[in-house]
Amino acid sequence: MDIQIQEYKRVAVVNIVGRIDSSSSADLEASLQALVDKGKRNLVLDMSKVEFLSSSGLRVIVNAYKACKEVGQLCVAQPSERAASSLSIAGIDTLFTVYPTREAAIASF
Amino acid sequence: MDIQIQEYKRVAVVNIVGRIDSSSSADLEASLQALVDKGKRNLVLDMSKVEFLSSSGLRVIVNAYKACKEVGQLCVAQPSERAASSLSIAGIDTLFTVYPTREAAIASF
Amino acid sequence: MATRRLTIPGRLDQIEAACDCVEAGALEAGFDESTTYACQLAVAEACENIVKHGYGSGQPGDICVEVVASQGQITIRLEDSGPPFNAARRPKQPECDQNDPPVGGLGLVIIHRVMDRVTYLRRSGVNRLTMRKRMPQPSS
Amino acid sequence: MATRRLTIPGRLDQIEAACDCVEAGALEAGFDESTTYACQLAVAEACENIVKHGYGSGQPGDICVEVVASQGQITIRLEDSGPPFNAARRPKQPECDQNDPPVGGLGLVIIHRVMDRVTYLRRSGVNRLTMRKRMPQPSS
Ligand SMILES: Nc1ncnc2c1ncn2[C@@H]1O[C@H](COP(=O)(O)OP(=O)(O)O)[C@@H](O)[C@H]1O
Ligand SMILES: Nc1ncnc2c1ncn2[C@@H]1O[C@H](COP(=O)(O)OP(=O)(O)O)[C@@H](O)[C@H]1O
Repeated sequence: MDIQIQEYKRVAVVNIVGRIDSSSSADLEASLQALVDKGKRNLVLDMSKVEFLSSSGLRVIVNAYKACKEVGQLCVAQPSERAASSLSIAGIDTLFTVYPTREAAIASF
Repeated sequence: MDIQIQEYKRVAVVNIVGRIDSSSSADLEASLQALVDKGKRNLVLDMSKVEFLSSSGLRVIVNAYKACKEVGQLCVAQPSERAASSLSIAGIDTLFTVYPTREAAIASF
Repeated sequence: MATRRLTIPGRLDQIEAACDCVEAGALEAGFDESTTYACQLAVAEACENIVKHGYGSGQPGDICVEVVASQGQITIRLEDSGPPFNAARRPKQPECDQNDPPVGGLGLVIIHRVMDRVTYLRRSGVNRLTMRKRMPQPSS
Repeated sequence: MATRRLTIPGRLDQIEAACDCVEAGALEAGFDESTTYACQLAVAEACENIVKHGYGSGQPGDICVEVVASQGQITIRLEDSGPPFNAARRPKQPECDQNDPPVGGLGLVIIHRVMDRVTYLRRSGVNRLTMRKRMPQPSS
């Protein structure tokens, strides 16, 4: 898994590339926590390059969602079919606003 | 010239494809005016696909800039080399904030 | 009918190999991309639970993976030597409340959502979890 | 030394043809892409002025374009039969004030910024504007 972060004035975009599973979810957690700790609470997760997303990854994402939701929002941009599948199989797809492009996600804030 | 407009909550992105010259600038003017009339004053001009930009086009853009600047801003995203050349030869490149990507332009609002 | 067998050490970084084995079986069974992915996800969840909850606190051990594929169907069998745990018990789907969404307990939900039949057997200190998935085939 | 000649009706939608002619000449002169573009821009501005200000109110007419290219240099000559206008007079660059930026008067600025030498001659009811551009060539 590789994580690229682009920080803008009002929003940070986290591009996650590869597998988010039990052996990599801690890295994602650390990256998201660092943003939250810096006060970034408007987060876009670009999931277009996510190849695998297991419940460990979902847990990290849900936790970040909770950390953001009082003052901001965590949303999802252009999820890959597999990422979208995982969200829907786990029954948590209703939690996130999903945008078809990064741009639309960023412009929503 | 072809104009594609993407309207978001806080910003509208105008993607201009082709030649902006004396025979097409009126179309651009009409598109920008329509946005301004709707109250859109945060505009991003995506100039990545501009192939030619003459003073007629510059006049339209400067007029739109003026119409936006009291309550919003008109900025430029990823100008093609030719578009950037025209702005600089005409000596008005300092007027616009230029962003390297549409995304960065949108996130600036 | 083709059978694939694989034994992996009970470690998180080994689970991907179990996924690959299931992928090969699912493709052989003629599953589409989305069903194949769902099966990989289910086996990843089952293995993760074995590593974290089964072997987590005590003695580490292996996971034996067996994937049997025939046209339109795969059966995945996992064996581990952790403490007894019946993963075939269907969990209740946690409610997805916007204000308090579930942060755990999704692994068993995923397994049962994806698989058609999940059975559990404990014998001679071994947990055996059998998961079956059928996919309607296009009539040829 | 190659000469290209072209006569276009004095209409805005014809100007692109003049640009194409200049482009061919500039490429033949060995100009790089950016200098070539600048020359196309300059000729577009000059033609636009002829159409709008020269022919705009009165009798319509043609524009004769001649492009002479030699290694590292092009000369563009435009002839029109509009009222006398000396476009070789160097304009002053309008100040780019953020609060009141220039919305017109950029055409002549562009012509003079791009071209090295601009000369004007009025003879027998014809405006002749000659614009030259040299580009330093890589020594071979
Ligand atoms: N192989 C196992 N051995 C022991 N306990 C298990 C095993 N698998 C699951 N469990 C128990 O079932 C619970 C629910 O598992 P699961 O749905 O995967 O969610 P999570 O792992 O996020 O808690 C676990 O918290 C654990 O207590
Ligand atoms: N060919 C021409 N014939 C008559 N007047 C001209 C001609 N070219 C330019 N002008 C005059 O010079 C002015 C400045 O021209 P220019 O710098 O191209 O800006 P603009 O066309 O935007 O006014 C024009 O407004 C016009 O009054």
